[in-house]
Amino acid sequence: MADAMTTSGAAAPTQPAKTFALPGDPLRPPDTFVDVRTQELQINMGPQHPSTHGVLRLAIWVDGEIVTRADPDIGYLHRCAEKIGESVSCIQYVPYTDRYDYLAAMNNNLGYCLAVEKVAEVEVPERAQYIRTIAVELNRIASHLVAIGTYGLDLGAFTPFFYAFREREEILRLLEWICGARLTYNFIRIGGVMRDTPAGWVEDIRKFLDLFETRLDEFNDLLTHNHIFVARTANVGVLSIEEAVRYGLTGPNLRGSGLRYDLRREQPYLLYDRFQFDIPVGTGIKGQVGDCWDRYWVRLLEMRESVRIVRQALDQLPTGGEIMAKNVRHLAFKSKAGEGYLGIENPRGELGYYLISDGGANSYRSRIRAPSFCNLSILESMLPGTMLADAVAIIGSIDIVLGEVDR
Amino acid sequence: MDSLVPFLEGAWGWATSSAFTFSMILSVLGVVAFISVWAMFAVWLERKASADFQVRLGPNRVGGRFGLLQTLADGLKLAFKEDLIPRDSDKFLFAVAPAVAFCGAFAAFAALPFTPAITALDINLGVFFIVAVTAIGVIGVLMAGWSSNNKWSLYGAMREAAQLISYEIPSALALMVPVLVTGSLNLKEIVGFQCLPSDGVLDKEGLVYLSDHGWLAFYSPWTFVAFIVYYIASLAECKRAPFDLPEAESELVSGFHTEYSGMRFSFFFLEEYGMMFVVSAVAALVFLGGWQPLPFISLNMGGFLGNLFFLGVFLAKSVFLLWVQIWLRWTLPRMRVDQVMVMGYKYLIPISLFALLMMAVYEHWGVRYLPGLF
Amino acid sequence: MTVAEAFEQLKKDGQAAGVELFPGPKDAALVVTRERVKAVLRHLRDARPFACDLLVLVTGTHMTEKKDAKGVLVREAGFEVIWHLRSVQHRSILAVKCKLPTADPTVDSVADLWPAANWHERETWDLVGIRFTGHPDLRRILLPEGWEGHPLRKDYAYPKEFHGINLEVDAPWPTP
Amino acid sequence: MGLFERSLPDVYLTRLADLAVNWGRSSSIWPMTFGIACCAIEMMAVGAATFDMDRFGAGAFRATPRQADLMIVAGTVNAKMAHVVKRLYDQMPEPKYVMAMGACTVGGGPYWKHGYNVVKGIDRFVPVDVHVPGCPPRPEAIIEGVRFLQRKIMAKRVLADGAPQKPDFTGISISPGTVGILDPTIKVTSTTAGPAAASAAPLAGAKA
Repeated sequence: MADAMTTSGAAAPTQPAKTFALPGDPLRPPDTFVDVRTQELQINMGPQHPSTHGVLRLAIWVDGEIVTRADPDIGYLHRCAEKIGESVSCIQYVPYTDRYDYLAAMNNNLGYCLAVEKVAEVEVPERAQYIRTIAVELNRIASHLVAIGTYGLDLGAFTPFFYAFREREEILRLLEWICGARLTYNFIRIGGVMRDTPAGWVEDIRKFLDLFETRLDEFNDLLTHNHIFVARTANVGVLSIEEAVRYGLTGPNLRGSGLRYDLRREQPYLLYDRFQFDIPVGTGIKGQVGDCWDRYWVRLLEMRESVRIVRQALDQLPTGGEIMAKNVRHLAFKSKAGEGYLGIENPRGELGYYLISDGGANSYRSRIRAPSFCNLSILESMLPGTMLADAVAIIGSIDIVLGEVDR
Repeated sequence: MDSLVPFLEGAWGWATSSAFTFSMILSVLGVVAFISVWAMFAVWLERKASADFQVRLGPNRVGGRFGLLQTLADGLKLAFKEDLIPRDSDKFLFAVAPAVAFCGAFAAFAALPFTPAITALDINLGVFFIVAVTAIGVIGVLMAGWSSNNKWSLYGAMREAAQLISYEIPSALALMVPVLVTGSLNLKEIVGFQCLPSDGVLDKEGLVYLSDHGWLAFYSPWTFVAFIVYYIASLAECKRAPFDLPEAESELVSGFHTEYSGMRFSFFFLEEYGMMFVVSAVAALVFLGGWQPLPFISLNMGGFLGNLFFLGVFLAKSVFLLWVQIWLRWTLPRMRVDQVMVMGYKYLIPISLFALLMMAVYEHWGVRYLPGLF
Repeated sequence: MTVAEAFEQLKKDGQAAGVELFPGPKDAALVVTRERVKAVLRHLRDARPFACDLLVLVTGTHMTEKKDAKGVLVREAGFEVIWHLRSVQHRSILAVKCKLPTADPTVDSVADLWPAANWHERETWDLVGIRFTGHPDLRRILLPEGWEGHPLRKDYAYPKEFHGINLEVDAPWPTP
Repeated sequence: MGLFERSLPDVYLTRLADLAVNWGRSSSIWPMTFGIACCAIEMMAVGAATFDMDRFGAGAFRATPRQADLMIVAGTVNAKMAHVVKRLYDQMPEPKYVMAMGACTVGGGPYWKHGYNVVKGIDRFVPVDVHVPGCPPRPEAIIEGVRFLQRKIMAKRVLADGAPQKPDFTGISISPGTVGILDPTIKVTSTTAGPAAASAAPLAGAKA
């Protein structure tokens, strides 16, 4: 709502109407003191606003350009995820997980499948695990590319967005090649993956990775070290580790504050314990540790680490072998009773699924721990005191996906 | 216009008053036609250039391979779009604001000399007139932002007002440096100063001669500083990135013209591109030798063909400066409002003041580059 | 630290009153009574051996009564709230569970212990209808104000329309 | 057009004027920057480097509804969002067009049955000009949808009154048979849109 809610919206005056009288005003008694008071303005940002990354609505109270209070209003994309999780069988539910964090659909598939495999006790073949790793890490790169590109857009730099999408299209081509979809893959299935690698796929990934590493430097030239970009992001939205942990932030937002915490390292799932990779953290190169620039920088570095992981996975990919576990079809009818929580490292943080199964085909309760939901909750405490333009920079640096916030 | 009136009087025997009226109408029509064609071209250039920066193709379906008619289609569509005035707006101000905003850019065209012969209005206070009249645009923007009854619009308008007032000072101060050197506020005379022959013979016979002063941008280090300051300040004046805060899309939706649609919106469009031309043209005239193609070598041409050539050179320089504006827009992120103010008040104004002061000192000593060298 | 170790540690700290160990078919958890849950959670956050500083998830579940083929009760009716806590320092995850009666699904809010709980509790109230006492601002978060019912209850009936918007599954196709 | 809208006699001159106006409108469809869900990412992709909707003059995304011509409803609309979408539609000036992008906006998509909160098709509260199915539709599908819309606009009457014209969809369908589903009387003559056919398309379509 660009304008409707602001033009006619309820701008409840938070202070009494201003009184304004000059000392020489003949209409006023001479002892009336001059009382010039400003009034807080309530403005409405979203759900249709270019920089709210979807349909986030923020009610913002501003004093001039300074934000004094912010109240995020979510739910404009609530799609009944958890109810559907109870209403369809777990095999049917996999495509729905694509649509929550649609920028990292592979990761969502993986999180759900791992959780179901944990509850239903399914062993996944090794080759499938490698293919999963490759797909997930490629998807992580694609997701971070969108995050960086749209972050540039938020700050008024249009061109990096197009460069980011150019690289992303290459990744989408690779993922489409293996599963036939550009955005909602439904590729990682319970017990394995949908299909084996097509001929030439592995070689094309290698070619792409070589090209991509050189092109990552373009972002450094265009955005990272740009003076205006640094001025807009460094020392803006500084987040300490304690604050981040208290608000339950995970992923690049937490690592941007300087805490080396990555579930791929803390609680290795898939085969992450077989790969060498670093966990980049914010170090405050341009400003303080934990500012917007650090969060951006962590994402940029993570893409390089993902490239490393994909390379190693491609090297170790066993030739031949099963890609699907035996006997998973029965999950469409009955499962083992039990409950379990499993968290994985999504590009946005800890994506967790908590499933309760009573032995039927549908899970009795399927709860999603959406990283964006938790990350977004910090806005309320971060925005007050910043400027309006900084608010946009902070929202962009938190990198939310509304599909996941609202589910 | 000034050359047209005696021509009509002499050749066709018109009365002075009717000749004056006729030539005035002709000038206005000429400026309107030019500004429309120019805006169409500039928008097309912007779309194609941005596409080029962004590894895209840009418009290539509408009007041939290069999408040349794209802007015409846009204009046609905007003209036939519903004219929407919000219910709660101040209807009179809302309707008038685009015209007022357009006035500033439009009036500035009157004083621009395109070639030695093509000038709508050759006034002695050309520089002063342009600086003064381009500032009118902000009133229109303020009216638009206020009358829309939309908070985003109001924000955009207030930012524009603050920004324009702050950047008017350095841009005017920067223009004072060449005025100090040439001793004239007349744009034609400023260009004439830049192609003044080195041997002092004013009525040249040959086609090519060396000029003494050359383009003012290279006249002295301080004029060069003034040129850079003027160009940066002019970016802010015509709301181009990185100073596009009044319409900052990712912050203020569309800034002051959030509520505007159709034809009224296209007036703001015209104003922006008209302003872009005006500032580029002023920079080209004052600092880059106007219609003279080379810095220190001047051409002595007249007649129809000579004027056509000079017009081409002048437009080419303006288009180049415009292209630089487009280039900057699609490369740089947007600045924050306090950073814009800091840049204006803490850097540009002191620098331009210092340049003016040093230029005065240099002129007093009669040196151009460094004391003792020239 | 596994849940069993945590239970032992709680005993050692003298905080084990009202705490039981739920061995679970898959994930073990500490089951705490409604009265003690906030104190236990506070202890888990503050005590050095636990240091559960990251609240991962608050889950509310509506449980309906279920009997197996022989008529033995396998699931009691009621509500369940599960807190998943991570310790960044110890790299561990703990689950704390609390059972609530159907008639009065109310439990103490932990939004003052972890600000992260604020939105989780609002969501649980919104979708499951569990009331958190002491929450600073307990209102709907995902569904619009004025929505009726809590969708994740097992007896929830899908609405036919909301504020003039038709939400029926089989509505007639609109004709222009 | 207000005053003269579809009120003048249907003669050559008014038809010519209609052609000019329709050409302007169809060649410059400015979409609104308005993404809701997954489809929004594909909508961004269609504006980005590889697909570049700006080629058709439809790439100038406007952030405010006042300056937009086309509302691409890209993503699931739920009960909370429906009022916002309706309001945005009302804020756009005439002539305005709506593209229902993706299965969710066409008919509820995967949330049709258990999505207690999801509106099963935006037809229920705004008029839709083009439905683009897919979950999400590929960028090519969006481009095809825009070109369908262009043809629909070309067939509209602006000044002249008279019976509505039948849109000419020849030559724009990427997949053969797509057109036939909409209108079985139309035969698909060319199934691929080459560059030559595409550049001549807007004017060719007006002859019908």
